Amino acid sequence: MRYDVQKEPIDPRELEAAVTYPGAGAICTFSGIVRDSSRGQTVTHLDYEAYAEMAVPQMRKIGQEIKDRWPEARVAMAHRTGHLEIGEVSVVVSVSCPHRAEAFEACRWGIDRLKESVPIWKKEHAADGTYWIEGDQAKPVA
Amino acid sequence: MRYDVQKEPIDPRELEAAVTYPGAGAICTFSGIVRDSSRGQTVTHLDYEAYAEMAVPQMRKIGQEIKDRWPEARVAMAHRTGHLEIGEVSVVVSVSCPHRAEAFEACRWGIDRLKESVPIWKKEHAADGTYWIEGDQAKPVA
Amino acid sequence: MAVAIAVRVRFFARLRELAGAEIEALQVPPGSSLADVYDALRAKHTTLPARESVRAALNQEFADWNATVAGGDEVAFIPPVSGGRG
Amino acid sequence: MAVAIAVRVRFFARLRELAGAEIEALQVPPGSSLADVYDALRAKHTTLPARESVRAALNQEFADWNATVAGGDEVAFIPPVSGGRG
Repeated sequence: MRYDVQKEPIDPRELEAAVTYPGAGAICTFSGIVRDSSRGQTVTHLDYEAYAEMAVPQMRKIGQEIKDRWPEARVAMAHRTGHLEIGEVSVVVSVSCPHRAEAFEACRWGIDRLKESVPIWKKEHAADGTYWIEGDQAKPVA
Repeated sequence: MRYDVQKEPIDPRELEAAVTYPGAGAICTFSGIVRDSSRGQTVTHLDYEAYAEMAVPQMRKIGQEIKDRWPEARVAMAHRTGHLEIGEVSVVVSVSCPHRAEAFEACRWGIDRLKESVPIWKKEHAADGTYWIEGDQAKPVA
Repeated sequence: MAVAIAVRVRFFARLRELAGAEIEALQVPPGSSLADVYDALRAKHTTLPARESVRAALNQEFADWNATVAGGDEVAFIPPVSGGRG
Repeated sequence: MAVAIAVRVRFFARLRELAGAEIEALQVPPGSSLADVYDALRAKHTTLPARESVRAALNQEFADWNATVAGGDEVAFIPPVSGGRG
């Protein structure tokens, strides 16, 4: 298990190495990437801000929820903070399991929960201005 | 798009690099790993054998099927052949999409189709003997 | 009136910008709830949004608005996280 | 009898071991189907399994057993692929 909030680029291979064990037959790794567009607008770059002291424990809690549902799963998560360019990896969730069905389900569950409950925020710098992305809403920076 | 059948170790990062594009917000990467057990028996190692001239076109066909269903997806697949030790990566499917729901679905679909239609066979060397794995059946080597 | 208790308040993201502060020390009456703390702050930083669009955390865990704060607690007011389909 | 046509047969995995060959050149009558080719081979390599547990490929694509072969075709007989839940 490994949970990181970090300024440095994320290496998904390190997370996969952290979840590998001899009984693992399947690893599912999700990477979130900075897209070049949002809300129909060109995006130039992003800034991510985290409440790191809370974000890491929240990730740990999600890892525990996964273990409760898929006891053989091993989980690693990392989220980047700071300035990110198009194409950079913002978040990675990697889950290993004996078989692939559980690996896909547990990984999907992990990223969905991370996106709803880990206190990390995205500021989007786009052609039409700068916005805080709050759930489905984009709120212009005053 | 990238489709390989190879004797050399697979680097999942190369496949992810092959599917990245500026509109991709999500990459789902599945890795199949050699497990230390099967059918309740300890596994020592595997051998994979491919009909490579057919396997690569079959992978390409699956990539096209994915594009038909998820037009924004980009796909890469690789399968290893030869002798593999416990913990080694036997197969990787990586799919990028604008959003994560499609990336998970398309990747899952890709590995499921690969496992049923790409002519690559697994010979399992286990505590109780050596077996060809044919679908759900393990057939002892004569 | 009983002696006031001191809590440490943290703001993040859009709330940090609206409050114009990352961290704020605040004195509140004993028995104050997280809602009381937020209302006190909103009286001071009038641009802070209505409580409905905010979640509260107490000592780095999500908490109900009616949870009571104690001296030395870390309180955070959290806008919706980035979420979305990305 | 019309002149025979030559096909190239490839065996893989367990079938390769049972046939004792990876590649075999075979002469069959014109109009032969993939089933005919397999039956001819099975008469020779008696340990080959029944057709029901095998798939046929013609020129590197899965094909029906009743597909007709032509001179120079590559025919392959394919055991079930590894599949499974792994």
